[in-house]
Order: sequence, then structure tokens, then C-alpha cells
Amino acid sequence: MKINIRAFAGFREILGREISLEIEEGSNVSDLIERLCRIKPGFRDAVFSETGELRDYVIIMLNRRRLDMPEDLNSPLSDNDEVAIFPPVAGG
Amino acid sequence: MKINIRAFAGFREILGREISLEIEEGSNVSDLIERLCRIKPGFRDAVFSETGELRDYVIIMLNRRRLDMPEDLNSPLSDNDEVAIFPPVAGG
Amino acid sequence: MITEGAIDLAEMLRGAISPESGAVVAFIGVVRADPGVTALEIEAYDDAALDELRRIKEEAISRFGVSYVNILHRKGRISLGEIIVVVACASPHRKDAFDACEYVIDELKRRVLIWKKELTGEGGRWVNTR
Amino acid sequence: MITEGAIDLAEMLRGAISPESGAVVAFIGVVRADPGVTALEIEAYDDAALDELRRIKEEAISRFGVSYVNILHRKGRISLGEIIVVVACASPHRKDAFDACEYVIDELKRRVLIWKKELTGEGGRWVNTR
Repeated sequence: MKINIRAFAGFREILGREISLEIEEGSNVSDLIERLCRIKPGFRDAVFSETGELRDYVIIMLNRRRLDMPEDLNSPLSDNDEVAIFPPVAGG
Repeated sequence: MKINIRAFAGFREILGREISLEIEEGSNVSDLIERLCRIKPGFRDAVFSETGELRDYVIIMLNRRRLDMPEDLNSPLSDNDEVAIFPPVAGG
Repeated sequence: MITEGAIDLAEMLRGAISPESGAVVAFIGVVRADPGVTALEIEAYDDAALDELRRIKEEAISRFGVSYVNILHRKGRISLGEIIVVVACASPHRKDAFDACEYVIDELKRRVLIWKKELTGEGGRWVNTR
Repeated sequence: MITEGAIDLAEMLRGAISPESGAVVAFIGVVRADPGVTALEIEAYDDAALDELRRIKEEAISRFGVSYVNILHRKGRISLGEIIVVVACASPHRKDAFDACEYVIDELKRRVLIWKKELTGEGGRWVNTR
């Protein structure tokens, strides 16, 4: 299945603004992040602390709904889902 | 001595915007008002109630300092004083 | 700070916008189409009003630490929908700019020697704020 | 509500000024010359940011009863002293216009999916609000 990833700010600089990934049926958000860590240098350090915890400034939206971390890491993904990854906002 | 009178809003419509009056040495604010009442039709009704009290919306400034009414009615006047008469402000 | 001609809003705000202050707050007072009113006539005790406007400006600067305060009030005859008054405040921090701008317009309405008459078909009436 | 080109402030305010509302309050955010910063780079999650801006606008209208709310945020590269964001609110009563305008900019900064990077001689740093 295809997942559309949109990244912003520092995460965009690592991942690119918009990328699509083919990922196995039945994958969840955590699987997607792990996959990104393997293919995008620097992404693992950006999202995980040295002890392997998700950093608290990592915000993830699934189809424009913000996920609660870390409990929603196991949210299942479907074909054509949009996953957005970004730090806290700073507009205005 | 000469007193310069500046009137605003409804009082300007009765007295004119800027007038000068020759008044006797030793006159006070009350004397000036009484004099204006005699020479300007409508002024007495505008400043005094039916029972002869100064209406509470009459504001008088002497040389740009606001007088307390009615106690300052006996403030003495000097040559070339500027007396301003107006209702509460309504700018903005 | 008091003008007889139309207010050039863009020009007034240009002075407030600068790299020194991240936040600008402006209040713009407009002649409202109240029932029966066709225009407004505004008069000012000019010198005394200017003194008071300067005092209010200084108060806003010292109370709220804003870097810029500009006040322009129109007098004379003004049509519906035209600008009566503009207050523009600039500050490094937006809260201060909001507070300063609101302070200036509140105090202006309370203290500055300006009066307005609502002109109607039958003549007009002086606005009484009390 | 989000634009890549320069913001035309006069045009934005023109829409807020009308005989229906006596009071207009505008907030104007400007790129501040902080030490070392040469420009700003702003990016937005466009569709999600627009949804949130629309929600904030509706909230301001229903909470404060204002008659008009307009929000315009710039994205892309912006020079020092240029306008990042304008919020314009109009209302019959000035207190409501002040409250609505402050509410909109506070919520925008808290909720709208927009990020900014301060560009410096050595590259840049993403602004972190936490």
C-alpha cells in the first residue's frame, strides 16, 4: 500500500517536503517511522532520543488528525493515508 | 481687562467659537458667565437649570486648567485670561 | 495629531512598521451609519487637545514600554464610512502593543477635548457620552 | 489566507472599513531584526493551516460578535521589516474588535500549522516556541 508523507521544518529538510512510500499491508505508524529511519540518514536522531524514546517535539498527524504519542504509534495505516511529521508550530 | 472666551459644541453654537469681552477689573468666573447670559440669547438656559443651578454638563477651563464646579465659580480673572466652555467630550 | 483632511491610513501605518518592532496594533475608528445619521461634524479645542494627546502618548510609552505610538484624529465634516481616528502602536511584544493601543483610544475618548455632532435630515445633535 | 507574495496592507484594511462597523482593530506582525538574523523562511502545511485559520475565524465571530475577520499570513522568504501576518477585525464596539483580534493572533500562533526559520550568515535555525 502507498503512504503519502508530508514533512515540515527540520523534518522536511531530512525527508523532503512530500514523499510516497510503498509499505506492507498491515503496517502501523511505528513501522512507517522505522522504515523512514532506515532509508533517510539523520531521521533516527531527529525523532528518537539516545535511549530510544520518541522525542517530545515530534508531532505526527494521520489524515490531518493529530496522534497522541506514544500510544498512537500502533495506529494501523491504510492505502493512500497521509502522514505528516513536524515540530511544534511557530507562525505569526 | 480683556477675557478671551472659547466655546465648543452646543456652547459654540450659542456664543461663537472665539469671542473677547471687556470686563471690569476684579471680576470672577461667575461674573463672566452672568455677563454672557445677558448678551447671548439662549446661554442662560444652556448653563443654568430652572432652579438656577449650574448644569452638571457645563465644563469650564481657565487658562486650560479645568475648574471644579460650583466652588471655582469665584476664581478671579486676570487680563488676557482664556476661559473655555464646553460639554463632556465625545471624540474618537 | 489632529487633521482636517482625509486620513491616509497606509501612510500612518508605514511609520509603525519597522524591523525594530515585531508587533503593530492599530485601532481605526470609522463613522458608523447609525439610523438617520448622514455625516459627522467634529470640532476640537486644538491646543488643549494636542497637549492631552501628547500626554496620553507619553503615558502609553512609559506604561507599556511600546517603541512607537502615533495618533491622528480628524476634525471637520466627515462622511459615513470615513476614518475618524487612527491609533498605531508598535512594540517588540504583541501584548504590549494591544494594551497600549486600547489604552490610548480609551483615554482619548475620555479626556481629549473633541466633540462630535451627528448630522441628520433635521439638523443634528451633539453626541453626549454621559 | 496564506500568500506567497508581499501583503498589501492597505487593501486588506479597506475590506474591514465600512459604515456598518465603527471600530476596526488590526494586528500586523513584522520580521524583527533579531541579532544575526538576515531574513525569515516560512513554510505551511497549507490545507491543514487553512482549515485551522477558518476555524479560528469562526470562533472569533461567534465568541466576540464581530462583524468581520480577515487573516492573511505570508509564507516563503521574507526580509527584515516586511509583514508576516495581518489580522483585521471589525465590530460596532471597539472592545469586541480588540478582543477578537488578540484572540485570533494568539490562537494562530498556538494552533496553525506554520513554521519559521531564522536565516543567519551561518545557515539558519527553526524557531522553537516551546
